[in-house]
Amino acid sequence: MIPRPFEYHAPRSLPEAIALLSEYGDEAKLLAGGHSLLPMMKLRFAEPAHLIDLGKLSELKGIRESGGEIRIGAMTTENELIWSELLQTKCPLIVEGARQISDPQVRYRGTLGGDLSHGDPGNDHPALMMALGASFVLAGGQGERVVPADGFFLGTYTTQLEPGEIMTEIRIPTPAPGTGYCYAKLKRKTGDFATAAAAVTLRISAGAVSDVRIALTNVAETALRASDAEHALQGKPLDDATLAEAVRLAMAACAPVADLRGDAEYKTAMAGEMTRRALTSAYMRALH
Amino acid sequence: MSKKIMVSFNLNGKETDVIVEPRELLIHTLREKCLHTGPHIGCETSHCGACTVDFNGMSVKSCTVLTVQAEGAEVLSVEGLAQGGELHALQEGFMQEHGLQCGFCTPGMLMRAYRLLQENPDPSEEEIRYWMAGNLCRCTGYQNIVKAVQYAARKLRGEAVETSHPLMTADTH
Amino acid sequence: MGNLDTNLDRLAALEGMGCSRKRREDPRFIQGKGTYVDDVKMPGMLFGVMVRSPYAHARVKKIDKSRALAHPGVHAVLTADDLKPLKLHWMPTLAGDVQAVLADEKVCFQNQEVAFVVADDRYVAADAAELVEVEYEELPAVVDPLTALAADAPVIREDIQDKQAGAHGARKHPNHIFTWQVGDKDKTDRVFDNAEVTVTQDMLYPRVHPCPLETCGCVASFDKARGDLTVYITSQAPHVVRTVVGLLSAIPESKIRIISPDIGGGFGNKVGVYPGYVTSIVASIVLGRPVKWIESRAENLSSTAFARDYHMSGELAADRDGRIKALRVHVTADHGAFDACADPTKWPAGMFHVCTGSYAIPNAFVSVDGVYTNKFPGGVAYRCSFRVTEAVYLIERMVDVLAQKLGIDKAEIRLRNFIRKEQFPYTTPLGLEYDSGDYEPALKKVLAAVDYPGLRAEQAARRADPNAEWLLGIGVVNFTEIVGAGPSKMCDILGVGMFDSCEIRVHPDGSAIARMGTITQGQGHQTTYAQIIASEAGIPASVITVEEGDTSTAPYGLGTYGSRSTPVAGAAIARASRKIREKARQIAAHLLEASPGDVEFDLDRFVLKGSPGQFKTIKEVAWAAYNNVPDGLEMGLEAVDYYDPPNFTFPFGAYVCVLEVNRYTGETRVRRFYALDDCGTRINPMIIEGQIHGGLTEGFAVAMGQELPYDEAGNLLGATLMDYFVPTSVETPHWETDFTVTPSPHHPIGAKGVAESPHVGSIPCFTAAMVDAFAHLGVTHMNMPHNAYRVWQQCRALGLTRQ
Amino acid sequence: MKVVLEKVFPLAATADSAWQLMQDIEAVAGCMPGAKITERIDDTHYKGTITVRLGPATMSFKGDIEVLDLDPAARSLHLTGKGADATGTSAASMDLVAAVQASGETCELTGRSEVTMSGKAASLGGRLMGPVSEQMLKQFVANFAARLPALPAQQSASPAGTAAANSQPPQPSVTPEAAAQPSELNGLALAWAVIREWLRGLFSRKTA
Repeated sequence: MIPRPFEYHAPRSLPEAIALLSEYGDEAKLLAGGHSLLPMMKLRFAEPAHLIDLGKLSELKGIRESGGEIRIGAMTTENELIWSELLQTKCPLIVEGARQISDPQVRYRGTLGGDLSHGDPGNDHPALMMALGASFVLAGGQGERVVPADGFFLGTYTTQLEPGEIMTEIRIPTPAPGTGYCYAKLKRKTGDFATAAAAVTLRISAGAVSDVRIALTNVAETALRASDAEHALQGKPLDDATLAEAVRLAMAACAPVADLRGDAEYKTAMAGEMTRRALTSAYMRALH
Repeated sequence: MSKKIMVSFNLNGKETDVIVEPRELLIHTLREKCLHTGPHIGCETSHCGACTVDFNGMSVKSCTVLTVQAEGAEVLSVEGLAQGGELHALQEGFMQEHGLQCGFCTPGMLMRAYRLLQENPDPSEEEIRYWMAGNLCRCTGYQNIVKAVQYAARKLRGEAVETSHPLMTADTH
Repeated sequence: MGNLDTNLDRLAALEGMGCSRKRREDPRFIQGKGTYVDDVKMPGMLFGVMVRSPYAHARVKKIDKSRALAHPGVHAVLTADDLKPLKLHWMPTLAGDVQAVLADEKVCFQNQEVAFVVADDRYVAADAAELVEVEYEELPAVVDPLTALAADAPVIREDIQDKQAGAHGARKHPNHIFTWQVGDKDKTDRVFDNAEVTVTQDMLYPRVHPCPLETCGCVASFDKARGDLTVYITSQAPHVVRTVVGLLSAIPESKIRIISPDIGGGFGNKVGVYPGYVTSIVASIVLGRPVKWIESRAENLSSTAFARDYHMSGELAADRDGRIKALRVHVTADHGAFDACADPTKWPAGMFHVCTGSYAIPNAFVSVDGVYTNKFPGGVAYRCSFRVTEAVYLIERMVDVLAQKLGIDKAEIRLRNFIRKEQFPYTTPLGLEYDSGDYEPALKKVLAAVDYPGLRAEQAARRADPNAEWLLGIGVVNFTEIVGAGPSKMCDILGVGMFDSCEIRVHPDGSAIARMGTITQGQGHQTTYAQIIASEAGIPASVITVEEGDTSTAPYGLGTYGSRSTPVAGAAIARASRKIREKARQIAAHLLEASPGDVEFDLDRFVLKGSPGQFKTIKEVAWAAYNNVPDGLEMGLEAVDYYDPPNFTFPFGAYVCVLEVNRYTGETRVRRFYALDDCGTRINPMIIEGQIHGGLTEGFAVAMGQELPYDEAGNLLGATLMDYFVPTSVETPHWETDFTVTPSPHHPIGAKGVAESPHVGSIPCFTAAMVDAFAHLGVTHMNMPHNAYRVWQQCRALGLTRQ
Repeated sequence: MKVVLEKVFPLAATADSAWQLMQDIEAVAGCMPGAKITERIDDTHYKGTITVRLGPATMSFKGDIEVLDLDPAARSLHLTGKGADATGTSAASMDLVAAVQASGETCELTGRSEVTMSGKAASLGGRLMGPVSEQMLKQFVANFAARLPALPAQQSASPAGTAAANSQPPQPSVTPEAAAQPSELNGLALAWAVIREWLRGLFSRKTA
């Protein structure tokens, strides 16, 4: 459990970090919270020659609202998300999701940007961000670009991040008042990845579901948008029949990998159960 | 071997300089260079929390922090918990409520609870269980650890507590 | 003799048996000043790491250590070839087998020790371990013990392939270790042939690991000038380690000092002697420098001492009223690649024959077959006495199966079969003599406490509701433990009888030091042992120092496991204290100018009969012991006692678990767990309750999540704390505890031992509650672990999930 | 951890040209995803490596390849590869039987692979061996097909397209050296799956 030797770099500014990243290219890895990369290095599955620590980049921290958008610095930690009054009042889904991530010590270190950039389908923020219609700011040598969460995740550990790019900010359209939300996660114990989880946002207009978004965690190569299920719900009241149909369609989108948490059948079924829970409680929350 | 780096941080109120390889883990620096063996190594994969120390106002698992990341940091370990010969209320609480048995997880538990009580001076049992879930204990079943934290919370809030342990001062053995 | 108040004050001042004395261990631990093995740092100390096999079964064709040796900071790379000249490449196990210290020509389990790299520090050692190049030729692996004895099964242990008999009798196959049988087979078979009712049930007690928070390790230091070997080691039995090291190294035990410092939990994991200890000692002797070895968590979970792995098949014969007439059991025991089971020499399945439980079963027969597989060795008592958890699990499950078949309530059928109070001492058909018990009041107390009838009514209503998402299960268990190994006529380890010891010295000022052959790993011996002495010898616990774990100062003892500290060492302490008291009586009489018969002991003093005002305190007597003793009496005030118990002790308990199970996800929540324990005389209620909380929590972990699954090639899956279930404060239920007191008639203070009962009793109780949730649908048993995935599969098989 | 797979793939080439290529062991070995021949000991024994990179993780196996049988009559090839990773903590082996059968103009390639993993790799990533070896076989065929002189006016029917998401259809080539490049890319694609599982199994922690 001892990492191989490497060179350590602690840039003081974003441009400096980007410069280092382009200088060392393939040989370099970014260090944010470190709770995925360092264990990997300790087991010697990962051996970067250069480690670029983003820990000193205060410009990548903070949560604010401007122009109908909530903007979160990529290096904002899970506990900072949980304790943010802005999020508690205007975007409680993130708080509910972050509270179910890992354990308290890890939440002091783990960052939103790190969770998203890692591209692990077991991570919780990708589905949360899809359900919130978020977009990500990616900065590189050529400047900045903004990409939507939906489509950002290409495969396990692959995202639209280009070599030399750093995720700097997460932008979330402030959910309209009365938006129902829920993150339902099934896990074996504290600190475990989801066996399956579902993130839902929806609104109710004239007794019918509108603006519904459903995203699933850890039941495919990447976090998954259950679009068919969304369409099936759009404009309908959430009765047993529509709920059952939405759950069926969400399950149809799953392609999980078997592991000690369960086989594909179980994980698919659990994705269905979590979707059912998330939709039901999001609906109740939207009603009140 | 990559070149060594000098790292300066404050450990339990004392300015500390160490020279380390970039890959050296904080837990090893604390235990082997600073000779603070209170923080323990239980899993090395950041699951057990026995290596927990207070780091710039956060509870962190020092097996998953590089010493070079501690440059300029304020680090508090269990050795720094008692102040001026006075045990911290948590240390009293763990003794009073039988919150430890083999003692291996205890330093991590204490340091995690220390930060928890800074953030929430009056936690419910449910809150304590939730916010202490990054620390594993194989002996106690946690029930008395919860009581110990509640004891400390009461005492830190200035409420009356029963202290019947005769050895409630630091350094007594 | 004085007024009541002052007597009470004197009693309180003693802090003797029965009071919840606060722990004397705590001050160092809560200040980070404990000393665990990895905290030991010696001048010039080197660090060793193991190179391990990726294969479960393979020939080692070639080991090239040149690149590792060339690495800066590396001092040595040991392989079997280096150990051969010293005859240390194999070592004896506690079970009469041998185990490879470093792989000798072949490896028999994944992560088996192949080479030992010694370097300046753990960083260099880790780098160098990768440079040791080992060439393997893979062999087919045996993972399933039920196929290990097949005619065409690969031979795992070629080193003993041709041995017709092992330490426990004849072997019928190269992968067969022993067959152990207890009871009257013919008589039992006859009862089954003529029984009104019989039930049978197969069950697997999965392979699990004790997983103490501190892994195993040692620091070995050989002083070439003095020829002394000192080893700091994570051991629950330091004296036994000294004897083993003496046997292996040919160094006299007088030159070997084994020190168990503070131990970060043991739970059975730290009873054995592991290759890392041996290689560290050899490296230290060869290099003349201290060598530290500390295993990683993954190494701990994959190479040092598993528990259980019993494939059990039980049968009960009974009448229609549910009165049990006979028990028949067969077990296939998976011992892994080397038989390193921690059991008394004579009993290769430990005390499994306590499997008739709390019930008056007239006939029983047990047969156990031990087999080799390509898995890591062990078979230790994970927070229980040798194989008792398996035995209790079997009988408690079987009684439920019978109850379901006959439609008798699960509490009622137990009441009908209990051994009655007046039947004690009770000799079971398998030859054990239970010392004392009073089962019925215990169970009735628990049933009343949880409103058992009310729970059953709620369950009936829940079962009647087709839309109920959460099923309700109620587990009832009434276990009998067997601890305190043990009478040396029955129990020995490597030929050493399983007695234990105590040595007490009272100093002139009336304070005292006491040393024992046991070693605490969190049980609080420093606190509780002093309480026994206080009550028995009248010396305040506060001035008694308790020391354990250093073989150069402590008297020889067999160590702490199988809840033997209180039943065995505790008795030695009481008896040594009484020896002190009797000598003190003579000195007191001398000081009072009376005959010893005319003074009586009262708490902390000797009083002249009939004249309460005339007395000498123990403190005064202690001083006199060093300057004014009666003629013919030795000076000083010391006593030693080696206690060989006449019998085991048999703690018992009654538990109820109320569990809710989600039919759609397999999630479970423990709504209530009520545990009543009877451990005989209670020395320190606070510590007893703490021990019970811990045992229940470990039982919860085993029942609900712990397993060490293997794939067909012998790869161990999930040996990290990510997958291996150690519950956090969030998952762990809230425990309710209760007690009755039925002292042991043969124990000097009537104490029985407690720490393991809650583990032994709670595991079948969780399974019972889980099965009970599905009992109305015909389910009689579900194998552990009861994790959500497995429970969901049961729900799906029953059509309870959403279709 | 053993996974056995048997599959039949149509090839857009004649049986003879396919068999021609199959007898070029180095070329065939080069078709193994991510594999590369580093040394030729004799006609039937070779040394090779497979290197896998994924995000932060890297793993490199080196080992031996042996041709057990080359049967002109049945147009079939039987080879095995065995290797250990650089740290000695994991090992992998593959047993491959490939045969060509004519079917009209073109031919079919029958592949049977048996993949075994041991050590850390299997303990922590073994559950993915099924999909992985499926990928391996498919990509072996894809690479193989790509090396064949394609029939005019007809695109290869080989399942290259079905290879892992980010893999590029390998370019036809005659020399193993040149072919090593695309085949390694494919190797990355599939080895992904395994390593992903190590990471997931091992590192509970989200947030890099």
